[in-house]
Amino acid sequence: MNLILKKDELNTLLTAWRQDYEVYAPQSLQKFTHFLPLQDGAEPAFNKAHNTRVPPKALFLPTSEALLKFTRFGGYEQVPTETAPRLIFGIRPCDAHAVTMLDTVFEQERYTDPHWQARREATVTIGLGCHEPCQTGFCTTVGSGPFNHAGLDAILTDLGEFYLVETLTEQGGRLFSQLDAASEMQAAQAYELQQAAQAGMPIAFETEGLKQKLDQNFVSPYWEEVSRSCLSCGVCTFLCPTCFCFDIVDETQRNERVRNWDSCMFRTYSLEASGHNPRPSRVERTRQRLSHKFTYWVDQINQIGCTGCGRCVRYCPVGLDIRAMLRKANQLPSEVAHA
Amino acid sequence: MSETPNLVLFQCQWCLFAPADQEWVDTQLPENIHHAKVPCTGRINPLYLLNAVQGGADGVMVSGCLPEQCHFKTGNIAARRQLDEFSDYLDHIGYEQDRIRFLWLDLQDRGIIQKELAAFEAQITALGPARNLATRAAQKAGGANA
Amino acid sequence: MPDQAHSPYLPIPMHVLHAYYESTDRSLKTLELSFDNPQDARDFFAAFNPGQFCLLSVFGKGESALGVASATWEGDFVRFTAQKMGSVTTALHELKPGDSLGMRGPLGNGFPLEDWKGKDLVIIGGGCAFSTLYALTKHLHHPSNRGDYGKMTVIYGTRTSGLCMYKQDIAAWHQRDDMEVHQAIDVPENDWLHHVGYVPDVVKEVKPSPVNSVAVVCGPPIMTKFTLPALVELGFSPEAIFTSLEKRMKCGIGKCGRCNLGPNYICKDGPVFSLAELNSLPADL
Amino acid sequence: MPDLDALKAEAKRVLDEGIVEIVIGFKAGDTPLHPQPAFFRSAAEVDQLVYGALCQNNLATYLTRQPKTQKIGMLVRGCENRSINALAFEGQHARENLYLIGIPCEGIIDWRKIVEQTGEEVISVVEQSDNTILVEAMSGYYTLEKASVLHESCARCIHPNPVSADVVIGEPLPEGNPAMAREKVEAFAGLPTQERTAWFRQEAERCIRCYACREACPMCYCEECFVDHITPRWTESGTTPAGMQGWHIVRAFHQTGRCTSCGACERACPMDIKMTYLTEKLNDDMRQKYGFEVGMDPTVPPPFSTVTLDDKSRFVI
Repeated sequence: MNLILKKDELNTLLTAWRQDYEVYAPQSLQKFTHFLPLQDGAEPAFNKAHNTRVPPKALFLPTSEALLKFTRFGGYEQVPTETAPRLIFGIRPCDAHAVTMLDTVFEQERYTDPHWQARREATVTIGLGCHEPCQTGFCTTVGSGPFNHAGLDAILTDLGEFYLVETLTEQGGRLFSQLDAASEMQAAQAYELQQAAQAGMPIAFETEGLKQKLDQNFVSPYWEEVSRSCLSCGVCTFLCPTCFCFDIVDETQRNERVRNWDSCMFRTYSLEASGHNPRPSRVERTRQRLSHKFTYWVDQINQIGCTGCGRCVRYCPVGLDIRAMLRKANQLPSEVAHA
Repeated sequence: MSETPNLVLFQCQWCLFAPADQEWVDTQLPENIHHAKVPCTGRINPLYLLNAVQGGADGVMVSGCLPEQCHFKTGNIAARRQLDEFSDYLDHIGYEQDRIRFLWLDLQDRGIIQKELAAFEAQITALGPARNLATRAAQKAGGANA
Repeated sequence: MPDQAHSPYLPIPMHVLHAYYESTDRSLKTLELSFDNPQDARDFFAAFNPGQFCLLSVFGKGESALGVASATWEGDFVRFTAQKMGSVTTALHELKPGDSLGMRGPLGNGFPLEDWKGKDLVIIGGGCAFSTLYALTKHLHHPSNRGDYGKMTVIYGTRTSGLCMYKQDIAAWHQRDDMEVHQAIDVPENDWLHHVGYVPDVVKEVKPSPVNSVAVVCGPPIMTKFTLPALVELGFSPEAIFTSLEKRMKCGIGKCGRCNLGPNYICKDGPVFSLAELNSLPADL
Repeated sequence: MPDLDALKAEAKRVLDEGIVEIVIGFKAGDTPLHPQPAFFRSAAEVDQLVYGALCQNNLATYLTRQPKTQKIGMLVRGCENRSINALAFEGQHARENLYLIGIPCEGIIDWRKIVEQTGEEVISVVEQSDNTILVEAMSGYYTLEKASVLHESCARCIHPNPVSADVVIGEPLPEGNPAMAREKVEAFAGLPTQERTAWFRQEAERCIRCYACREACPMCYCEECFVDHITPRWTESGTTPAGMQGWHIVRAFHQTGRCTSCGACERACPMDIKMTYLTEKLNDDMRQKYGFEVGMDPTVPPPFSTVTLDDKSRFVI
């Protein structure tokens, strides 16, 4: 369903939504944009950067959250998850796509994460397509795209004076039920813009056969080469919309068992009590990070575990570029699969 | 706010020579003073102080031995150097330096610890509660978790 | 709205029934835990399969993954043997009967007992990793299970005789006529009647027959590393060799990410893997 | 700017003559704003060497990541040289196993200040001889004054020249004035207490605890950091106010008498958190109280590793 939303009507709509939802939208705070609850009179900030600095996965998996609270005499109680209805406005397609991938981790038949699930079920997402390509992004290379629909209830295309709204789910349709339908010409205009944006994203590396190459070169000087200048900090993983690792810690000072984001790039991540560490240096850790995204995810859900948002490229303190690493991986020797 | 400030006393186990003083500290310390005995003031990691400050201590007093009377030779003057800088540094970000006091007790002085604590408490009461860096709710009987 | 009461992160309330040292050097302690709520016990034993593990939590210290060392028929308790290693296991060692603690589990998949029916079993263990094999052996000893399986051979090696766990039971096993037990220690000791030598060498010495049999290996990485090829040499096929792996774990349910071995999570898809499966996975241990 | 050919020639020479096994420098990055630290093992590889004001990392941080007895050549600016002296004093690498190729440093550009003006999409950056930089971005061409985009630490740098390099390529630059560094500390200290706390909280509580500051810092080489310590757990490990503030307070305090004011922590931070206002305060105190400057004299121990009876301390009997 294609609808037209005039830009000067956006604020009215956002205000109306705030009756029923807590509306999260990118807003400038201090130095860059974050997804924050919209307050009276505030407007979403879309112009500054394409993406918020911290990926919106943080709205579903907070950097820290309490799982249990210890009570006196050795007891404990669960900390309930906030489940007030939320609406995320202006999420970019790469980030929304990433959330659907994380669903496959947190919502499984055998074990479902109640905290994630509660937040997911309480949330509606309205995306904003990227009509200007972003330089560090490579969404089209990894099977996402500037107007990808995955994980969205509706998606907006910026057509200057107005947005063209495509509603993708029933819930999305309800939110925009007041709007007029778009004319065929407007729809065609949007389609053209979407195609142009898609075409404007260059292919950053070859994904065909990449998994086999990484699998077959699990032991290879390649890993030392690409990880040599890595500092093994957590920037790439913490800012990654598809990274989900967490650590569970008993916080004695607060009497809580909390989970915090964790990163496979940290030494303590896989360090065992005996002192043995399966991934003792940044070589193994880099291998884990890349292999997880480009081979293990493929094994698990048949999708590359990266949506090409480009945050890791932009903010790496030593300028390591995952695209360049994978272009190098494209050069690795590979045997033709027998099967 | 409560009228009595939360105080934390880090005490070198050697600095109270008079058994009566040590006993008073061990058993009769007012409830608003949280007491932590350390083997030497040199053993005090600034993290102890930070824990006290974050836990809601309105003032922190450290009592150690006189220079050249340290059981471990130089623990007390090393501690002075480090804690002096740490209190300056905390002052920089909002925990007034008057809230941290380093005290050298003469082994010969009897009863001085009570007087010093009373004076310190008066000083902290005048300053009012420390809210700037207290990020954990103050637990009863002092917030230090050292 | 999901039922938040059934969070998989929520431990089952347990208390210590018995706690006793297992080894003479006091590095190994066995805890027998019983359930605070009878319903939890019913749920646990309905789901339990030997080879699975649980996360024991000591509040304020954290959680530690330990293999279950008891069989369902033994009674309404769960047995664990913990080696004093990190801060959680140290805290576990300090527990006394009556103390409460938390347990999450059973986790993982356990041994594929259904597939093994009708086969001979070669059970090879080393050190404290023998605990899950002890659970397996106990499970198989029950009259209703014993008939489903063929010959049982147990090979159990420890560094010294003092480190040998479950001494009384193992002594009794030697008397049983439905199983063969080989014990080994690394260095010779006076009065030791059994094998002396490392487990892989003992396996080569015992020469279990690979015909219609499966081998289960649990032990320290170095032992496993040399025992697996020894078994292959004896003619066991990679599909008939099983081992149990471990890595640092936090969530135990395939969410927190750290225990992955290639695309598999040891906690969720393991900890039991066949050698054939391991051969297809990256060597990331 | 030092002569790039001379730098390359020297790097090639030390590799060819076997004086060192490896030279740590920079190579062109995959993105225009980020030249990458690079490890050259042979003279042929040195052809990739680049050097410019966008080289933002403190290379000394790799020193503790290399084998302890390796003979290492390194491009060093003033701050890196001082970091290395401090590391050598702490026994992290023997100074005689190092060959330092010194570069008088005109300051490092903060790429964030560029993108503030040009937008995120930068295509190329060219440093020009008249102390300006030419930036080509999606949004157009920009000519920026280099001084306007220098990183704050560099704008206040006191010792831009390497102090103990084996060879210095380029003309020495005038030394800075300690008063410049002091200015900022005093400006901050002059604010009312509430405002200082508010600023500190605003900065610290943006933290996501990725520890990029720790890893980028040459002096943070502990095998186990205090935040990773389990028993006892020193600080809260999550992104709670206590945890975030505790990390920033103690991380900086652990650098007392060790920080060389290079600002690598700040440049590494993905959340643009200001940190040098803390370390500058500590550095300034060390200068004022003990006349100590890190790494200037490799034989002088830092204040916290010595004791004297007659400290000028607030804490007296």
